[in-house]
Amino acid sequence: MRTVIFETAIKLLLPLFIAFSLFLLFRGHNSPGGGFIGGLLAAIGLFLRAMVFGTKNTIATYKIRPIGIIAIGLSVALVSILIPLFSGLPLMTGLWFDLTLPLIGKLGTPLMFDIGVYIVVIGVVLNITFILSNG
Amino acid sequence: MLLIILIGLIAAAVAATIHRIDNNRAGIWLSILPLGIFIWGIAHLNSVLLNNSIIEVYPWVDSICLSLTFMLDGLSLFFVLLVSGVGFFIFIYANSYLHNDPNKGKFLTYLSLFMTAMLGIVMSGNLLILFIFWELTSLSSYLLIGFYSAEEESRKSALMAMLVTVSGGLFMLAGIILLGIEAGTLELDQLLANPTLLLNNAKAPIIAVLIMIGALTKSAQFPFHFWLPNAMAAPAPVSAYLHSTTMVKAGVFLLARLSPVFVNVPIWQSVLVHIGGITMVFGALMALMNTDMKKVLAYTTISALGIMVLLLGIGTTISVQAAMVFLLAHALYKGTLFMVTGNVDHETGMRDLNLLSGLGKRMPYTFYAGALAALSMAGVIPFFGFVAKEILYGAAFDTPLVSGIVGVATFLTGVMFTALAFEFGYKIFMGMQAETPKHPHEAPFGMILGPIVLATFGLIGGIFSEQIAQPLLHQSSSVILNVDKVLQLGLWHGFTLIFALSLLTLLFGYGVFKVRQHIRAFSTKLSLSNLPGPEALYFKSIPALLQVAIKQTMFFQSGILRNYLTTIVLTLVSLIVAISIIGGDFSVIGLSKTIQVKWFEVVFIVLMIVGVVNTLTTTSRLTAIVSLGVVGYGTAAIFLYYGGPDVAMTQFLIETLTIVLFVLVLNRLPKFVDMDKRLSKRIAFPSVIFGATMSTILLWVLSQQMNSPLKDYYSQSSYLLAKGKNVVNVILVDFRGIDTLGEITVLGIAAIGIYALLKVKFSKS
Amino acid sequence: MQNVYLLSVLLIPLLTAITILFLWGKVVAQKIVGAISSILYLFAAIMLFNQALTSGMAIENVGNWPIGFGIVLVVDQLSAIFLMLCAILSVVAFWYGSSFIESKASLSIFLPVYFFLLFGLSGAFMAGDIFNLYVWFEVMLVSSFVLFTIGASRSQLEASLKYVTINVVSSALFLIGIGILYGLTGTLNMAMLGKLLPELQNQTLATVGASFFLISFGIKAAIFPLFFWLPATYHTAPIGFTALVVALLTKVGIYSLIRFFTIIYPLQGTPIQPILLVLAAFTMVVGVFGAAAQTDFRRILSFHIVSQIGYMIMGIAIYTPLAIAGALFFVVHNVLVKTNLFFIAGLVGKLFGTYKLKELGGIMQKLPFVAILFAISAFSLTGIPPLTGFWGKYLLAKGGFETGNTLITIVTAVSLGVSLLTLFSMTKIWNEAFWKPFPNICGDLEPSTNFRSILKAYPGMLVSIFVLTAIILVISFFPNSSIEWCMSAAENIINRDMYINGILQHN
Amino acid sequence: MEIILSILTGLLFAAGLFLMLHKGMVKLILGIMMLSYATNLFIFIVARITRGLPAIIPRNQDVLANSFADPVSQALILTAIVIGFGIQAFAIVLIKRVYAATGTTNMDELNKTDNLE
Repeated sequence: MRTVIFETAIKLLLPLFIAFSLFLLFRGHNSPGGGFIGGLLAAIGLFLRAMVFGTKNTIATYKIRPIGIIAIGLSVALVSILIPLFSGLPLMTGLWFDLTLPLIGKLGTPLMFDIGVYIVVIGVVLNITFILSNG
Repeated sequence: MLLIILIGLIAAAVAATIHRIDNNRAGIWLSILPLGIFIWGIAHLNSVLLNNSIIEVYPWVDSICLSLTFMLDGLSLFFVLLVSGVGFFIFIYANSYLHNDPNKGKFLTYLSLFMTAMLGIVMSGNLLILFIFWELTSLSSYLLIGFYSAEEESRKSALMAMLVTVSGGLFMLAGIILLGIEAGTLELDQLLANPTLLLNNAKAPIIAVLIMIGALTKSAQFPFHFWLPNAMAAPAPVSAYLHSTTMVKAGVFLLARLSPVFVNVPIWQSVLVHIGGITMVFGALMALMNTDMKKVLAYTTISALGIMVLLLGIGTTISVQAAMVFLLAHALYKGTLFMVTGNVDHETGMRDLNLLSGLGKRMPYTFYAGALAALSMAGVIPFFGFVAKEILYGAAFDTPLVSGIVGVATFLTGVMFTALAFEFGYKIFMGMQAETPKHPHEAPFGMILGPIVLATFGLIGGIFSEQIAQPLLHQSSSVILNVDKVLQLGLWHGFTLIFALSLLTLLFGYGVFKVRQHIRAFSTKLSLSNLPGPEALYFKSIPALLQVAIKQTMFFQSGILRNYLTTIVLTLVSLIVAISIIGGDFSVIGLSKTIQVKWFEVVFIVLMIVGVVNTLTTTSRLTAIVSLGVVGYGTAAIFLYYGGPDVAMTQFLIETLTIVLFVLVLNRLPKFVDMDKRLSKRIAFPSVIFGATMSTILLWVLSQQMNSPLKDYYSQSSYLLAKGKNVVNVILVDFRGIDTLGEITVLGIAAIGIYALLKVKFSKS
Repeated sequence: MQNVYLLSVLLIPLLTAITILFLWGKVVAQKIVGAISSILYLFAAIMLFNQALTSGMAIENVGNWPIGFGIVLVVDQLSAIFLMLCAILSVVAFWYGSSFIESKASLSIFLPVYFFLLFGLSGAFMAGDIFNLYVWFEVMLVSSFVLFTIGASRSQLEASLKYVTINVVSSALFLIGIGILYGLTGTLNMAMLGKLLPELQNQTLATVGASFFLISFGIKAAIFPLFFWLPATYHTAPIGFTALVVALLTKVGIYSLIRFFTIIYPLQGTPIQPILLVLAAFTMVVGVFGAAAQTDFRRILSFHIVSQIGYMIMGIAIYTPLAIAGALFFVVHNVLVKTNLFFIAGLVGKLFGTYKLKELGGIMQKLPFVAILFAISAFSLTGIPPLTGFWGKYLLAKGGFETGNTLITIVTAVSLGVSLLTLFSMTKIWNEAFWKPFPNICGDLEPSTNFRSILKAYPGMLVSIFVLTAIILVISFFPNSSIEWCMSAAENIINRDMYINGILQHN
Repeated sequence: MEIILSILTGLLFAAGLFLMLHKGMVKLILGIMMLSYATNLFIFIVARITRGLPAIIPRNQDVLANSFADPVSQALILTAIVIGFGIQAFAIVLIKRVYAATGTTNMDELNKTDNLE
């Protein structure tokens, strides 16, 4: 599998995968997409890279530790739902900044939550596929 | 009285420690407890004799209106003195009996626990409290019978006693609960003060029977008697204490206690008279057939308990009084005889009546006690046993019930008792000294103190019955009868018919003693003891029970997943069918706005069906997976087509990922397990039924009206309030975001689980 | 200000689990974090319990949406009792587990998953939304899958595969039930469902929907004839890993049944009521017979769980305040006692290396304190007064007899009879493992241990057994407040309007 | 169309159970997956389907006005799919381990833990 063509292709494709997955993540609030779908795509991209370069290499290159990624994702999601408590509002109340960024859209705690989902999904899928393909 | 119980429990708790500190005298230290209680009882004698019952109430479980009530009246005090008085000697006796046993501490713990529980029973002022102590006596009896736990016989007997008494206890509990519901109270003083509470109550007979079963099992009445002879596996002090003088009398106590409540329930009397009568005769006969001293005593105890039950059942003034008098007499001589037997067993290593003889010289004090007790048992003037027999005969021949039969039966029982008394008081001590496994010596002081005192008391109590025994026994029988009728005890009532009968009893008794070997031989020939009885039933029913249990478990717990899943599905389907039939409302409002079918949809669905069928029938694993993929993608397409792009995308991606996973795992697995045509046929049935049910329910629900307030609210506020236009996504991250938090947690855990399954090398523990 | 204690009970486990994940590989630090947060969790649960008792329901309206459109978390008295129980158990099971498990690899899996499990349990007991309950169920189940497979021995794997499959089916039925209810009423909120479902025109269809929940929760609770997964699974994994699962999994099923069949679909007078009564009787009988047939310490205990579940189901099905209070008290009693028995079994297994009664013996002579601890719990389980089991039995029996209904009376009578068989099988353990002399079958020497050496080797195990025994004894001799709480919770749950209006009129 | 879809759903349920009742472990997993399709379809259909628009508010509007698909059931299904994936993945790995430990993929041979001794 490990041929030059694949390696080059992946090197080019991976950023695209990640970019597209981010795009799906951010637009999810208004159009089909969202953290879960985005996360899956990003993970598939990284998985493809791992198939070509080997999992060990991929882990080393990106300093990925899947369980760590899961923990990070969960904590992002957790923090996002805790934020409103500091304003005396119930858990998970959506709080929004009053500005809209291009491509990303409005910033707010639900978005942050979705980012948490995105990260967890990446972690989970990588964890499973890395372990399985490693034997 | 609460204090007594608490001290008793503390004593039980520290008994082992005392034994560790002073293992030679632990029992003597602990005997202070019953002695103290006895003195306490004597101190209250006067006020109780003046018909003042003492009641103590402590709040306990207010939420179910249960308070810790204690009551001390004539009946209670009689039993308190009995339990503590005999208990005092038992503790001293046990101290010597288990002289070098390392488990003596444990034994004393159990014994203290038992004594406390027994005192609790007799002092309870509330039936539920009584029940609590009641069960505790069963429990401590279990521990005591199984004291020699290394021997299988002990363990078996302990279990038997426990099962019989506890099952009786369960009936009793049901009875008590029903009584509480019907009478509105379980406080004894209220129950006893209103004897008309259960008058004309339709449930009264049921309650009476339930409570009687509890009492009769405890008091080893036929047909529940068989546990008692087996309980003789316990050490001698236990037999002397629990299984003759106190615990087995708890049933008699309860019957006496509740007599005023049930006296108007007709079934009460007739059951007690019949069961008591049968037990009386049967027990005495069985005693005559046996030669193991402990067994013989056990059967005579059963018989004696039968007499008491019978007397309570007759329910006349004199019979109730007789019951109390006989109870005391029996406790005195039977406790002594058990201890005497213990001494003989302890010193000679055997206890067969046929073989033992001539021990009198070697064991003079034991002989003295045994002879005295036997004389009381035989009912010889001027022993207390004689007093008891007089009043017993008086009651038996005075009964209007089944006139004659009761009297004759009682007389016969008296004759057999006398015959056995000769065995215990005369035969084993006189004549040639027999060969025994151990060389007999007199037992140590601790082991002769109790028998001598109790036996002597049987003599003094007879001579001075009017002064010593009469006041308290009078008071206790008055409590039972709820009337104050004079009880007159005494040795001499003139040359009456009863006196003649007493003399005849002695005469016939001696005759039976002389021909006892012939009677035994005759019964062996008839193999009377091998007749099927309740004991055989017990021994048959336990393996039968186990057989049923094993069969049932193998049936339900087959280990085959298929059976489990089929059970689940069939349960569901039959539940639904049953419910639909019971409910009976099959109303259908009609599918509103049905969607017209288009041709390409049909093609599409046919494609999916082909995928399904292919998955089911293919023998190639890869084909199966690909076909399943077709179905999965088809589902995604349906989602997409009917307005669910997010679901469709997710389904699509997940499908792909799952197939990848599958392929990664599959190449390491062997080929498909072969298709089995017969199996397929068998499993087709539940599958089809399941599918059909689900389709029907789906259509049924669709036929109803639905309006979803959620849908409306979300469509209105998704953008305006939650700043998102993709409503599904807004629901996922905002409206119902907690679901999503749970969802990603599940993913995380699954990932850790997979990691654990494949990566972690566990050391074999 | 939001309800701090409610949120703490929900989020402390999640926070702990995440922290432990970050500390991956550093077992000592993980243990310390776990120990501290389990104590905090207990504290929060006690405060929450107190709050629910004194000042009514605690409600957290997650997302601040109008009721019914978001998800509410509700802690009423019923939830509070279960949460409290869960908190007590979580502390002792944590001590026990972290002392029981000696392998570092196992611990590093056990610790995070343990707190994820706790997260799921907390959520399940406070869910006010039927789909949300499903999600918490799944969190709990996946955690239990992992805990059951740690160590990956043959029997564990074998049992887990069946366990997973049956739970997948159960979850599917749960989902379908949710679908049906949503399709009929258009809502998922429990209070709203409780309001709308009895008003539905076609009650038969509502009952059909309810039957899916009966089966799904029934599988979780292990009622007849859906119990088989339990005796097949519980004895396979080392007790240190699965104590919390074993203690609480079936009770979540019971909790859900109570919640569903009071608030959402009131059982009284429906065709499901007699069915449930009959199932309860069968559950008791079949379970106890199963126990009688077994010859393995843990298997006997497992089958007993099934039998005891029958009592709880009976209480629910009788559907009077007293009977439901009895069922609740029975849950409390059973969780404490059964867990303690499993703990003791685990200790015995650890010391003797076997759970087979044939190969055990002489514990009474060798380790009398273990015998005493076992006896207290065992006799409590069989309902010997005045231990906890007796109070539960008494409340249930009284509740049953009070109704005067023939079927209920029969089932109640069966329940009393079953306790005799329970006694029979507990004495089997007692006779074989404790009284009988050590058998010396394979020439094994009897392990030479005493109190001190055990305390040194497994302090956490011993302490947790002692603590549980102490709690059992306290409840046994001072049952008043516990019974009062159960009664109050039962009254509240039967008067469904209190719950429904309390939530619908929140804010 | 609802009728056809309902029958299809029933068929998927039947097929799922049929696969799970088989001996093979792989079939068991396939059955689990089939069962989850069936369940998801069930929820999707039971919430009433429309041949209409997805529940996405058009660019220039603030609310959804026309007939649109029920977003609630979709959100539920999405959650269920993801959870189902987690469990399926675990189950797939589990059969791999079970095979490694027992040497069989025949479910009927896995009855040791239930049997009486």
